Amino acid sequence: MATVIDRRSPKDYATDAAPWWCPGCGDFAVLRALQMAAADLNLDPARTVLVAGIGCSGKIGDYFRSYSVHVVHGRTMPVATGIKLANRDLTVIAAGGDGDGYGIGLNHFIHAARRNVDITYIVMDNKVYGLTKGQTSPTTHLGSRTTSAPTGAIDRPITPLRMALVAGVTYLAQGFSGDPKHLARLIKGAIQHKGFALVNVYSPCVTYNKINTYDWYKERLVNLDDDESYDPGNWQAALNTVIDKDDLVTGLIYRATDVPTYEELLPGYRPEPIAAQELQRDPAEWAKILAEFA
Amino acid sequence: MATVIDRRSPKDYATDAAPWWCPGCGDFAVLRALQMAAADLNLDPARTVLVAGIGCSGKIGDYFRSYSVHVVHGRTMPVATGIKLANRDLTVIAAGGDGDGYGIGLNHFIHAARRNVDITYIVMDNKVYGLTKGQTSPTTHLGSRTTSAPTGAIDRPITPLRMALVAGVTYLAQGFSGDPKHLARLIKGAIQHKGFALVNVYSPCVTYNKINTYDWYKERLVNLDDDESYDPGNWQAALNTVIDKDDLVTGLIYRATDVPTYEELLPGYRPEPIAAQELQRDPAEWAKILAEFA
Amino acid sequence: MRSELTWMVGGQQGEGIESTGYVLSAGLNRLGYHIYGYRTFSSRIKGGHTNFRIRIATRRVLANSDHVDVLIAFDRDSVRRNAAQLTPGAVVVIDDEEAHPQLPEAGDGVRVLGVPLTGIARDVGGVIMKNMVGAGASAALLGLPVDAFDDLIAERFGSKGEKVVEANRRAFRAGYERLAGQAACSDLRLEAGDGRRRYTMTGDDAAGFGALVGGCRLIAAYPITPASDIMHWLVPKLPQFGGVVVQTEDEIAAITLAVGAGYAGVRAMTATSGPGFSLMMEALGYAGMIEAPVVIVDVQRAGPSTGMPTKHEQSDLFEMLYGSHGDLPRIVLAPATAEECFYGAAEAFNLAERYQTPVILAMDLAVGLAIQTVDDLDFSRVKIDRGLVAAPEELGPEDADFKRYRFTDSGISPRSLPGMPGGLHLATGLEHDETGHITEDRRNRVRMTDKRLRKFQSVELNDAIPPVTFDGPEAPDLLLLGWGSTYGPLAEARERLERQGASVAHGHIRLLEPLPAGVLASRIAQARRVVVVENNARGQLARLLRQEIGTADKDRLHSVLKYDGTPFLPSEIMRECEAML
Amino acid sequence: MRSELTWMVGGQQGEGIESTGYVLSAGLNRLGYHIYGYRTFSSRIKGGHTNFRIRIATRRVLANSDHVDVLIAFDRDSVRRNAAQLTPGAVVVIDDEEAHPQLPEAGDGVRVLGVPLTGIARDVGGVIMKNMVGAGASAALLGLPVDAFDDLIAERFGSKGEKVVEANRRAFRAGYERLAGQAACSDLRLEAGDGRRRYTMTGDDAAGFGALVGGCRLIAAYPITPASDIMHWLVPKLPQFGGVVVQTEDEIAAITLAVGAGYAGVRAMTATSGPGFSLMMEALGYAGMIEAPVVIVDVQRAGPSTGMPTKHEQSDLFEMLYGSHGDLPRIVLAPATAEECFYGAAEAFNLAERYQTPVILAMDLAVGLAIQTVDDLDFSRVKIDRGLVAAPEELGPEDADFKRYRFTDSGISPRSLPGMPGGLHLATGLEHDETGHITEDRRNRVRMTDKRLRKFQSVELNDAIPPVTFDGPEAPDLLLLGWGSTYGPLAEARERLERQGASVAHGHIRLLEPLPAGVLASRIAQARRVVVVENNARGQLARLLRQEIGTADKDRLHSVLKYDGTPFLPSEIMRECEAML
Ligand SMILES: Cc1ncc(C[n+]2csc(CCOP(=O)(O)OP(=O)(O)O)c2C)c(N)n1
Ligand SMILES: Cc1ncc(C[n+]2csc(CCOP(=O)(O)OP(=O)(O)O)c2C)c(N)n1
Ligand code: SF4
Ligand code: SF4
Ligand SMILES: [Mg+2]
Ligand SMILES: [Mg+2]
Repeated sequence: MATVIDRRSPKDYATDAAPWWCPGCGDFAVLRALQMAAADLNLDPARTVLVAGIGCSGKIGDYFRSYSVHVVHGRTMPVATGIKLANRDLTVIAAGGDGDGYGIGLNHFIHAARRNVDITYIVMDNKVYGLTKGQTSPTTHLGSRTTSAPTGAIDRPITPLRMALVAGVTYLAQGFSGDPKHLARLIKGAIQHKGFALVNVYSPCVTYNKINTYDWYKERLVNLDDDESYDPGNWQAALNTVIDKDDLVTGLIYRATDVPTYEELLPGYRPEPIAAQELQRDPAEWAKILAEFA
Repeated sequence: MATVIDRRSPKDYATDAAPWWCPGCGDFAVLRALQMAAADLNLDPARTVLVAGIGCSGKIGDYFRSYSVHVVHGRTMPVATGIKLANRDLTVIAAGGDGDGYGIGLNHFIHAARRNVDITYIVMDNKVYGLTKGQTSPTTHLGSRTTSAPTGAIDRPITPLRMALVAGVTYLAQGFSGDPKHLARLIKGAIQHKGFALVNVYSPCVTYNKINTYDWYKERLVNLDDDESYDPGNWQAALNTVIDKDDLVTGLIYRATDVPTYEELLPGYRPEPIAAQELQRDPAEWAKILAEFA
Repeated sequence: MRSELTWMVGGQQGEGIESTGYVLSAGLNRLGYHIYGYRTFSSRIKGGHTNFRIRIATRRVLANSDHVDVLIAFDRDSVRRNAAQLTPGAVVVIDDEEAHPQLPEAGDGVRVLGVPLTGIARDVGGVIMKNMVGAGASAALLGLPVDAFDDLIAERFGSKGEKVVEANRRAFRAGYERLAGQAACSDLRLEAGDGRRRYTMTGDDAAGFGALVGGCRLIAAYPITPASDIMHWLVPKLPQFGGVVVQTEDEIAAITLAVGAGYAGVRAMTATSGPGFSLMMEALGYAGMIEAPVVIVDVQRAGPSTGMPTKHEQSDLFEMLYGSHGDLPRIVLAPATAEECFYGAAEAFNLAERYQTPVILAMDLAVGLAIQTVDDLDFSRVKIDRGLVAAPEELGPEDADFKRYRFTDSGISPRSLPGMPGGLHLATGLEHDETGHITEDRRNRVRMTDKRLRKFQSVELNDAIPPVTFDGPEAPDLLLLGWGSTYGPLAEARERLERQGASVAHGHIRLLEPLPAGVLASRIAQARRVVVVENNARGQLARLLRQEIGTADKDRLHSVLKYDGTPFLPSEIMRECEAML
Repeated sequence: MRSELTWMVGGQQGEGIESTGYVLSAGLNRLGYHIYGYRTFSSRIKGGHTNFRIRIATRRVLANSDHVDVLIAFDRDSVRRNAAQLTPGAVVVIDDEEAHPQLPEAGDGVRVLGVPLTGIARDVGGVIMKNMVGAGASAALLGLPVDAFDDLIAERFGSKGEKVVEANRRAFRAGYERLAGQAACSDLRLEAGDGRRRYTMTGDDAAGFGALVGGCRLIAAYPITPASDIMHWLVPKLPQFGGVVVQTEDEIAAITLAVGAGYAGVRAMTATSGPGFSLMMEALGYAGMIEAPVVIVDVQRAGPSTGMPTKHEQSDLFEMLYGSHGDLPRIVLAPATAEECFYGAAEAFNLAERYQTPVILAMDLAVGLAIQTVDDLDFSRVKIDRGLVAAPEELGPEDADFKRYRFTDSGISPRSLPGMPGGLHLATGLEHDETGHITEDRRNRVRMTDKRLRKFQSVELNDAIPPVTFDGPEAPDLLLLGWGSTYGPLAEARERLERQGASVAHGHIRLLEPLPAGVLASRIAQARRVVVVENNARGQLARLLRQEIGTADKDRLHSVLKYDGTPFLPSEIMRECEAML
C-alpha cells in the first residue's frame, strides 16, 4: 500500500525542526538549494543519506528530510564513504563547514577525493568558525580579525578549489548562497555525477564575518557557467582559471567523466548492495577455507 | 673549556647506532645527504633538532647526531612547529616517510606549509609502507601490487609536489637517493631558507617496492637545476612544470622570498627564544592584570 | 533588606541580553557583594531561550540557589520556562509596554511589572541598549546606588568613544529611574555590601591567568565549548609576555605542538573539552613516554560524543585517569573554584616540569563558566619550580651520550634542553634505554617502566591547592565526598545540615591521580556512611575510590549522581542526605 | 622418544628463516602433533636477531616452555642469545662448514652439530633455500617421515611453478638426509602423532576468519603491528564474499568508515593496536551515542606510546574499559586462544548488532601472532543474529518521524536502516530524543542516558565463548585469575600444581565489560587467596576486580605482573604460586 510519489517538491525535503541559524545566514540558501536539487532529481528521502558535520553548517542534517547522520567534527568523509560502500543504491550527500572540512577534516577530504567514491560533498564555506563564536577558520583571509585573532589572521588560507583539483576530484563546482537557484543546479549536477563531487559554497556568516559578506561576493564573483568559452572538461584550464580568478568564481569548474569510481575498481564489489546480503551461509563454504589451515 | 669546532665533517653528525635499514635502502643516502648538508652549514648539533616520524624512514632520528625527537606516527609537523616556536635559535628539521607525512599526517603538513614556520621537512618517499611490511601508501602508483592490495592499488596517488605548491610552501625541492650530493645541496638550501621548506626525496625501498627502483627513477628523472631557463621563482611555472613532467623532476622547484614567516607575523614574538625567558616575574605586573577583574 | 537573593535575566540568545548580567555582576562586585553567576545557553548563536542567573550575597556563595527572586524577562518564554523557580514574592520585570500585564504563567504570588525596556532604550538612543535599561532597572530594584555604575560603563564602552558611553549611561539611568520609586518591591533591597575590593572571574579566565602567572608561554588549542575561553583570555595576554597562541588544525596538532614546545623548554599547554580530549589520547602517552612536561586542561561538558556542548557534567574522569593505551601514569588535578583554577593551573606547570609528565587539569563547565567572586589572588604563592634541568657540569662531553633517562631513586632524571651542549639524546615514544636509544631489552624494559611509575609515588602539591580538604567532624555520621565544581553545593549543604544538628563532614578531592589514598582511607573508615556526589551517570569517583581504597567497600559507599546537564543545587544534596541520616 | 619438545630456529631478520618454522609447523600438524609457535622479532625489516620457537607435543599446548631442545642456528648470535634456554642434552645445529665447531657459547652438555645449511642449499639450487635445508634437517632430528613434507612443499610453492617446487623438495631432502643417520641424537625423536586432522592458525588469522563467518563484510583499517595480519587475511577473502577492504588514511577514518557502514546495515570492523586504538576514542563514543554496531579489534602490544611494537603486553585494558569521554558503556570481549578468536570475532558482530553498540575484541600479541593448533571449528555454532531491525509494519508512515531511539525496557530500540521507507531519522552524536532530534531537555537527557546504560545489564554470550570459565576446586587455597593469552600458561601451571597436590583453581575472564561480577564474587569469596596474573605493570584487571567486586579486597587479592615484553612461562607462574601456597 506504499504510495509511489512521482514528483516531489522542495518542501518534501523539509523536516519539522525550525532551523537554528541566525536570520540572514547563508546556510538557509544551501538548505533550500539542496532541497530544490533533490526535488528536481525526485530523490527518494528513504534512499538518501545526508551526512552532516559539526558546526552551524552541520545543523543542516536536522532540517533536510532524509536519513540523516550527524557525525563527529571533521569526519563526514569516512562516514559517508562507509555508508556508500555498504549500500551503493543510496544517494549519499555530505555537508559541513569550512572548519569541519578543511581544518580538522582536511586529510579525509583529500583522501576521499582521490578515492573517487560516488558521493557528493557540499562545504558551506563562511571563512569562520561559526558555532564556536567566530574564530579563525582555515579559509579565513589573511589579516581578517576574528575572535581568536583580534589583530588579524596570520595563516595563509587554504584554497579548497585548487586543493580539490590537485587531489583529483572528478566534479568541482562552486556556488554562492546569494544565488540558490544556481547553487541548486550545481548540487544537482554533483549528485548526478558518478564519482566524488565537491561543491564549495560561499555561504556568508552574517554574525561573525563582516568582511566576506553577500555584497563582497556579489562584487567579485564571476560565473563560469555564463562563459561559453569555458571548458569544464579541461583540468589544466580549470586550475589556471581558479588561480587567475583568485578562487572568486562560481559554476561548474571541472568535471571528469573518464575516471573510474572506487566502486568500479574494488575487487569483487557487486552490483547489489552489500547491506542486502544474506549473511548466514552454508558451512561447507567455510570448511573449504578452514582446509587452508590444515 | 668548551671547544669551539670551526669545521665539522659529515661524520660528526653520526651517532654510534648502526642503521637498521635493509642494505641498499634509499634512506642511507638521505642520512648521508643530511649529514653533508649539516657539515656544509657547520650546524651545531646541540642547536639542531631532528624531528623524526614513525616508519623505516623515521629511524633516521636515531642515526643523525643532534637533539633528536622521534614522535608518534604522522605528527612531525606540529611537534617541529612547537619546538621552533619555543626556541627560534634552533635549526629544526623534520624527516619521515610518505605514509607518515602524506597519509596519517597530511593535514598537519598542509597546515604547516601554510603557516610558513621556519622548519625544513624531508620526506623519504618510497611509495610504500616499509616498516609495516609493504602496504599501499598514499603515493603508491595506481595498479602497483602491495601486501594490502595484491591485485593492485586502486586509490589514485597523492601528488606531494602539487599539493605543497597549492598549500603555499615557500621552498620546494625534490631529490633522489641515487644522487646524495645533489640531495645534500637541496637540503642545505632548505635549511638556509627562511620559512617552511619541503624536500621530497624519491628514496627507493628495495625490499617492498619492486617498481619504483633506482633504475626506474634514473630513466625518468629530469634535474631542473641543470636547466638554466628554469626559474624557481615563478610559482605558476613551477606548478606547470611539475604537472607536465608528471612529478618526475629533481632540483629546486620553487622558492619564494617575499612571504613572511609565521615568526615574523606572530604578535609580540620576540627576537630572543621563549625558552630563554625568566618566568618568575614581579607580582606587581600580575596585580595590574588582576585589576581588570575588579 | 536581603542578605542574599537570586536575580535572573532571560531572553533570546544572541540579543546581547547576557551583558545585562555582566554589568550587574561587575557593579555588585564593586559594591562589596559576593556573586555566583551561571548562564544557561544552547549550542546555537541566535534565537532560543537563554538565561543568566546571579546569586548575590553578603557572604561567599559558590552554588546556584533553588529559586529566583527577580527575573528580568525580555520575552514571555523566559517567564514560562523559569516559572517553577519563581517563589511567591518574586518580582518579574517583563519587557512590555503595559505596566501590569497579565502573566498567568508567572505563578501565584509573583509580582509582575511591565516595563518597556526596549521602548525606553529606543527613546534614549537605540534598542540594542535594552540590556542597559534592564541592568538599570535591576539596580533600582536591588537598591543599589546608581552612581556606582558610571565608571563601570565608561570602562566597558570607553574604547567605543564618549558618545557610546553616554548613551549607555543614559539607558542605565532611564531603566533605574523607572523602578527607583517602586516602594512595593522595597523588600528586595539588599543589605549594604562590605565595600571590599574583590574580583569576579570565571574558572576559565582564572585558569588562563593562572597559566600565565605559572609561566605558561605557549597555548596551542582548537576551539571548543566550554574551553575556548581559556585560549580567548590568553590571546591578547601572551604576546605581552613574549608568548604565543597557536590555533591549530585539530586537537592532535594542539597537544603535539605543546609537547614539542615543552620538550624544548617552554611551559606549554592546551585546553579542550571531551571530544578534543579523546582525540589527544595517543599524544598523552607520547608525552608520558618521552617524559615531556605538558598541561592539558579538560573543561568537561555533557558527553559522550558531541553530547550537550553547553551543558555541565563531570563524566571524563575515567578517561582522564585511564585514557591512552599502555601503562601510562599521569597527574590529574581538579580545581573546585575559580581561585583554585588559578592556583591549580599555575601549579600544574610546576608539577609537569617537576615530574616531567603530562598534567591534566580537570575542570568542568560549572567551574569553567560560572562567574565567581574571588577575594584576592596571592601571587607570591606561585613559585616557579622548573624541576630537574641538568646543570652544565652534569652534561656530558660534547660527543658522549647524555643519560636523559637516567635511572634514579625518585624516577626523575635531570633533563637537557635543545641548545645545551653535551645534552644530546633521542626522545622517542619507543621504549629506550637511559640515553634514549631504542631497545627491546627485557631488563631495561622493566626498569624503565618502573622508573616512569615511580615518579608518581610522592606527588606533592603547593599548599594553594591541597590534595584533599575536609570540613566537619572527623568521625561523622555522613561523609560527603566530591570533586570539581560540586564543592560549592556540597559545602553549602553540609553547613546547612550542620546547622540542623546533623553530623556531616565534607571531603573534597583535588588530586585525583595519584590519589591521596591514605588520608581518604582513614576518613572513610571513620565515617558511618559515605556519600560520593558527582555529576555523571556511572559514579566514576566512587569507582575510583573502591578501586584504590580498601575501606571504601560497596556497602558503605553510596553514590548520589546527577547527569541532566545542570549542576547540583545544595537543596538536592540535602534531600539525599536527610534520607540517609 | 619424546612426547614433547621445543624446537627453535634463529638467525638474521629478513632472511626468510622464519619459513623454516612455518614449513615445520604445517608438517607437524599434518602428522597429528599439537604445536604452539612463537616468534621473537624486532620492528625492523632486515638484520638483527629473530627466532621462532615451536613447542611440539602429543597433547594440546598453549604456552611457551622454559627451555629449548633443538636449535637451528643460522648464526652464532642465535646461539649466544638463546644459550640460557638450552638445557643439557639440547642439540644445536649451526650453519657451518665444520662438522663439529667449537661453540663455547652454547653451554655445557649441549650437543653441537655443524651443518653447512647454506652450503647445501647452494649445492642443490640456491642459498635462499637454506630455510628448507634447515627444515629438512629438523624433520630428521625429530624423526619425522620425509614424505610427509612433499605435498606441503608443493602446496606452498605450487604457484611458482614445478621447478621451484622441485628445488625446494631437493633442499628439504638434502637437509633431511644430512641428519637422518644421527644415531647420537635419536633421543630427540618424537612419539608418533595421532594423525588426526587439525589446523594451525594464529589468533589474527582466526579473528579474520571468525569475522568473515560472523558476517563481517567490510574492514577499514590502517596497518599496524601486530594487528595488520587481520586485514591481510581478509584482503583476498572479503571480495570473494562481496565484501570490501579499505585501507584508510589513518585510524580515525578507519573506525568512522566502519561506523558508517555499520549504520547502513553492513557488519563492519576495524583492527588496530594501542596507538591506533587511542586515536579511535572520540569515534568510539560516537558509535555508542548513535547506537551503531561496530567491532574494534585491539591486538595489544607493549605500550605506552609507540612502546615496543613487536612485543607482547596486556596493558590497554584500562583504555578499553574507560577510554572515550562521557558515560559510554561498551562491550569488551577477550578471547584466550585462536579458537576463541574465531568464535569471539564472530560473536562480536552479533553482540554489536544485538546491543547496537561498539564491541571491543581485546586480543594481545601472544594470542594474535602465536601459531596454535586448533582441533576443529564448528561453523554451526556461529548463528547470525542481527538484533532488532524494525519490520515494515513497525516503521512509520512515510512522513512521520521514526522513533529510532524509542525508550524500551531493555534499552534496545528497533533500528531502521537507510533505504527503509518510514524509517527516516537523525543519528547524531549530540543528545537527542526518541526520534533522534537534538534536545537538551533535562528529563530526556536522564532517560536517554539510562536507556543507553540499561542495554548492558544483561549481555549474554554464545556458549562458544563463555564470559568466564573455572577449572579446579570451587574453594581452592589459591584462585588464579587471568584474561587473554595468559590462559595457556595459567592452565598449564594449574595442572602442574594440581599434580603436585596443591589446591589451585583457575578462572579465566572473557567478558571484561560488562563483567560477570556475580559469579566472580562468589568464587573469589570461596578462595583462600586470589592471584591475578596479567601482562602489565599496573595490575589493570586486579583494579577492575577491586572496583566491581566487593569480595575482592586488597588483602586477599595479589597481583602477579610481567611486563618485559614476553608472555608468561608456566614455570614463572608456578614459582609465584609456590611461594604463596
Ligand atoms: C573534536 C571537536 N573539536 C572541537 C569541536 C567544537 N566545534 C564545534 S563546531 C566547530 C567549528 C565549526 O566551524 P565550521 O566547520 O566552519 O562550521 P560553521 O559553524 O562555521 O558552519 C568546532 C571547532 C567539536 N565539536 N569537536
Ligand atoms: C597511530 C599509528 N598507526 C600505525 C602505526 C604503524 N606504523 C608504523 S610505521 C607505519 C608506516 C610507515 O610508512 P612510511 O611513513 O611510508 O615509512 P617507511 O617505513 O616507508 O619509511 C605504520 C603504519 C603506528 N606506529 N602508529
Ligand atoms: S553564526 Fe554565522 S554561520 Fe552560524 S548561524 Fe549565525 S550567521 Fe550562520
Ligand atoms: S623495508 Fe624498505 S624502506 Fe624499510 S629499510 Fe628496508 S628497504 Fe628501506
Ligand atoms: Mg565555517
Ligand atoms: Mg614509505
